[in-house]
Amino acid sequence: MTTVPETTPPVSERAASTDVLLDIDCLKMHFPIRRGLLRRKVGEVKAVDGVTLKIRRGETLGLVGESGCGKTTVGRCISRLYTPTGGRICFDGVDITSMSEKEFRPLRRNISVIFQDPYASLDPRQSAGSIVGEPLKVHKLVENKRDYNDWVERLFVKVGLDPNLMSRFPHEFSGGQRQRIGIARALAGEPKLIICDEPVSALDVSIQAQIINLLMDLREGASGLGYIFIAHDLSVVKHFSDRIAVMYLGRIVEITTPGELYDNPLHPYTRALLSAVCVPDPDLEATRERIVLEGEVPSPVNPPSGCTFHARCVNAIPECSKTVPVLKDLGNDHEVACLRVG
Amino acid sequence: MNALPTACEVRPAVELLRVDNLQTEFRVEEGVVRAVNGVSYTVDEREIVGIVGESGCGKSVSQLSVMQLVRNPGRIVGGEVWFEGHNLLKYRASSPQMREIRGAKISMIFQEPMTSLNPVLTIGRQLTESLELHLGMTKKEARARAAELLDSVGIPSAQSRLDDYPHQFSGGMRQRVMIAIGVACRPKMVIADEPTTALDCTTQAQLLELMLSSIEGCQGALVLVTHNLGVVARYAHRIYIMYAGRIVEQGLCRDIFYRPRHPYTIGLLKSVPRLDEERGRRLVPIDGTPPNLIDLPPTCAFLPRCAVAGERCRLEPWPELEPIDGEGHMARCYMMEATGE
Amino acid sequence: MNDVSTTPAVETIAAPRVNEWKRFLRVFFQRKLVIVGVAVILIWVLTAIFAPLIAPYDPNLQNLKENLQPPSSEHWVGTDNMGRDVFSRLVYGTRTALYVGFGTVIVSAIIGMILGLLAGYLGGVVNAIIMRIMDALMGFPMLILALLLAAVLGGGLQNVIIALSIATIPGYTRLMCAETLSVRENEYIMAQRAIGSKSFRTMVRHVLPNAFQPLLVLITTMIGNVILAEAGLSFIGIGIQPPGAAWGSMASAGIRDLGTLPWLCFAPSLAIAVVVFAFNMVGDGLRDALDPKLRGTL
Amino acid sequence: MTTYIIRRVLWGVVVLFIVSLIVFFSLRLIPGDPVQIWAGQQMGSGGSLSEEMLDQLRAKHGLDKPVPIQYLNWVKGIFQGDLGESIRYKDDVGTILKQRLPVTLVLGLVATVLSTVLGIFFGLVAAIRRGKWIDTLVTILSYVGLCIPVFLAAFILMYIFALKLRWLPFIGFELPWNNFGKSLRQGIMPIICLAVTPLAVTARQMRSSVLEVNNMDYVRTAWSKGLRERVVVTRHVLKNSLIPVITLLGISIGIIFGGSVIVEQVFNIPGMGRMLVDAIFQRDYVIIQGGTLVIAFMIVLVNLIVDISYGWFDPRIRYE
Repeated sequence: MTTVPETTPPVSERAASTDVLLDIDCLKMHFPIRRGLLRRKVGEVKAVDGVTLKIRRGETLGLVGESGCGKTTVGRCISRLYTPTGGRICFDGVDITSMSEKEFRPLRRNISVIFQDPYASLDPRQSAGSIVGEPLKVHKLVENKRDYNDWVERLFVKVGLDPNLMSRFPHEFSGGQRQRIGIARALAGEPKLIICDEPVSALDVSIQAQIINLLMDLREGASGLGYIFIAHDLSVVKHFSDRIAVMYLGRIVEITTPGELYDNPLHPYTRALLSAVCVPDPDLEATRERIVLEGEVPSPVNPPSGCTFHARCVNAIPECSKTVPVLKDLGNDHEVACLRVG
Repeated sequence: MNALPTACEVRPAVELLRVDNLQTEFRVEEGVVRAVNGVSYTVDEREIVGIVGESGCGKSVSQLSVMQLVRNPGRIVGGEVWFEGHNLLKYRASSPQMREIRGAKISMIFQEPMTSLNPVLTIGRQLTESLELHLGMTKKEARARAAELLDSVGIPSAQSRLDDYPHQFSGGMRQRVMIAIGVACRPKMVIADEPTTALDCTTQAQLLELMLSSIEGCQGALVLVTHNLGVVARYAHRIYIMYAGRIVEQGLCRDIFYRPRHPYTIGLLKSVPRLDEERGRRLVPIDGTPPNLIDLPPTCAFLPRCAVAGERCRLEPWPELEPIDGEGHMARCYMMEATGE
Repeated sequence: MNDVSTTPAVETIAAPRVNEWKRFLRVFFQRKLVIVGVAVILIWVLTAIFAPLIAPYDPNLQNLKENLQPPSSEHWVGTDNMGRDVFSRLVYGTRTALYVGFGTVIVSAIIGMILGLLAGYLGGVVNAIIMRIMDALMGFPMLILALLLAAVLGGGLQNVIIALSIATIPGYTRLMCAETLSVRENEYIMAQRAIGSKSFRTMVRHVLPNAFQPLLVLITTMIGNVILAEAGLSFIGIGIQPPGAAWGSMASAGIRDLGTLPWLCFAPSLAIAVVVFAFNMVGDGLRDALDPKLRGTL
Repeated sequence: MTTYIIRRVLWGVVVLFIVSLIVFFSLRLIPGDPVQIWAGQQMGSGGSLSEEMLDQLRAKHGLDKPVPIQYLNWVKGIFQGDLGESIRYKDDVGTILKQRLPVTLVLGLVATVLSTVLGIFFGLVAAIRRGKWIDTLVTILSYVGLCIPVFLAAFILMYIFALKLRWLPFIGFELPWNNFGKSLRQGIMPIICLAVTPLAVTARQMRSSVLEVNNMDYVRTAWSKGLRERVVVTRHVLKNSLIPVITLLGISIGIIFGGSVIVEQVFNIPGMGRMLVDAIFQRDYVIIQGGTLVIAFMIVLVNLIVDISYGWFDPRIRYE
């Protein structure tokens, strides 16, 4: 029986350096809405509306929020599956915001993506080995068949899959194993950043832990590997991330460390989100504060003026509907965008 | 903050539903899937019962079997469902007796708010049809009542929204409509099959509270089917844990969470990250994958994934539910001495 | 309970190896009529190949003295108004049907598939142009479009194949376009982009194979439809020109003697019906066996 | 919804425009011009025509002008209700169509209604009684309907009802407003022949569509309310399963028009189908042109109506 470190070492020890890997400044992604006879643009879905973020090398940033808050869109902008309509994304010192697909292609091996649905994200007509090896072929990382096979085999072992299963097809694997294949594919190009878009939410409870542990092991094994962990499940994000950014309607409302977030949530939305998560502990549940938000998330087509949360906020003052709050650094690695705080 | 009964509160029990040795199977190409394999449980009046398990463990099928709504190729092949002195399985699925119970005495709220409402009928029509059927209301009365119901589940300008179609509602709003339909005839019992799984965190919280207060309002019992341990910890009085078509552990809420005895229950509790714990605890996953339910061996279905399995587990068939300490606390395991730390 | 290693345990347990081919065959042959269909198609193809060995007479040999004979041991289905042996003509008719059926489907399926793939994957203007032209072609009933084209091109085997090909392209294009659009929605296509795979590679290696199966089903049933349409053209007299043996024209030639010598009409018509039936059966069997909805269910 | 309808109508116009291009220009691909062909036919029958007369004829029909101008003139004529003049019959195509079209339309319309209504009914019954004898029967009959050539159906009917039993007249068709009884007796066989295939197609689609809808979550919701089967089927299943079936209407019309070519030939009915075939044999371009355009117009029109009627069936489109 091997001894296991009870807790993951903090970022500073794990990361190769603490310099900034990804620098996002005021990122905007507005999708046009076309209607009418001539499909004229009648409005915009402001999926991401001014997100500013920095991710250090080797750091894991959790991006949490409810559906439609823009967290997936942020991920897709970073991996340039979408071309942002505003702002700037710098990856490793290079501005990638408006690179053409051709220019960006060589950089793709540095930023890979793990998708949510382990069923839809693997080509059903490709063998597991060929799915995992695809990036090697695309980026011409290997010279001959043998190197290729060795590399793919190593990847299989790395994610806990038997290399003998390389010739099998996705439908022959269980959900958890499929997600491992997806992870192996994401690792193939030896990326510096992996964007995990809800990597465990489609899996069974008992399988989720396997995948989370695997992702944590990979982070410890490769120095400098960073994650953007997008999820709606706050407990998973809190467990996994070095810092957590809470998103609401296209903007980040609070960004801090997991401990601070739980002990000292400052934004009213973060508080509501925390209270909505149930803890498997009946006695604790009986005493926890339950904040039930009024109404629904407004449409990102016509977001409310000022602070987009003001209409549902118990602390709102008239000022909140006029001024857009910006993220304020309160020290202790804690930033929050609320007029009533700080 | 809330006037709801806290979980685990002790209340006098008047039995409402008793399910005895229920068996449902699906005959498919590859063989027979015993989706529900001898499940027994009870629900008391005004009680909140949680049924917890992973996908494919038979928790939904068992509930559909109670309502006799299992689809082809599924068939209920054995067991009894006692409700108000009648064994419901004696009635044919489409019999008048069964129809009088469905929607009126026992109603069901389904998982998928996006697909559970008929896209070509107005919300009003879908709400009024059970009112007209079970409560004998006229069209006009039913419409007035439907508007009240919509209002009570928190849908603004309810009267005018009666004529809207489901696609004009958001997911959360549709689930509110489903709740309104569920409690329309003031049923004795509501079965909620993963009612909030498809929804967002804060919407989930909104809807669970709403559902509970609505059911409280009509003095009904609730069977809450879910995979989320946190939800049952917050709301359920009693909990049944299901695995591979059987109940593996049952008991009061606190017994399940503080004194779990089945290795599966223990595994589940250890494998989920918790909001209140220190960051970075290494999760202890349950190894392997849930079993394929076709032609299961007679031994314990959890055996291949079990960390404490002993010789007896490999040789003898799946054990019966054994009572343990605590009121009604039972588990289906030979190794309970090992799990009883 | 704490035996957790720092490196993840190698998971050797995979689902039992599913033999796709076996599964396919099992579902495919589930319906007994599919076996009949396959048998009919086999017999039909063999007859076409070995027609000279099977037919007792030259199909075009006229013998006006022995015209309009009832079936006998010499002439199994009798003789027609020119005194030709009907059985031999039926046997040679398999060749016409085979050429037209397969020829048309190969030409139109390939063109339709390429157009559909382009329209679906490239979208925008390309899609609009291609699909509008297809809509226009679909504005004609298949037989009428074939009729129009046959009028332009003239009769004869080759022209019939060209006419029917053009008339049937829109079906393939529409299906392929719809399939491409739905395959494109899958995350694995987005995953290809995320990896850095080029559009063309993604289209050929990932979209096409995944969109191909429904096309295969359509191709099978289309063979039947095309044979029916050719029979219609030949029946009217615009398709295969005499003296070529085509079931459709044989049927129409016998119409004057329907009351007295009904087999002259019924035999070739039934031959068409049986072959078309076989393709419909096989097409349905294929659809069931390839249906992704039925795959991997419990 | 208005935008939706306008867009559909515009697409319909675009499609018709492309149709007219296809019809017009494909016919110009034939070597020789119509006048020459007509002259050739006259020659064959003993007549002789001077080159000047032919030129006069060409000028009269506008064939002396460049092809694109001819097309424009043709289209201009169509908008004025003038489809051109047949060189052969020296008659206005519009006048010929006025005689021929009603015949085909009457037969086709009855066949369409018959096949759609019966197809929906049989498909629904088969699906509700899945696996029972009625389902098997409907399934087998729809296979038969799919694979028999139209002329085989005609032969069978003629052989039994006209030749052996002598219940129905062998050939011909009179319009119902001229002689209803005769029209009815004459119409039975052609209508059945036309309806067989679309009936089979509709029944099959309806069956599979009902089976699919039956598996929808909202049907389970309906059952869970305690509704009786009749209500579940009529209120919750029927309308939803009709959505894919009405799409078939356009296809059914196509099959029926195609079938009419053969049926009119077999039963010697003076309709559009016969007219087209005759025109093709006589290489009468103007008639082929006008006839196919009219048929295409009707199919586009039916598809347009189908598209618009989606709005009634499916509120998701109504509120687009």
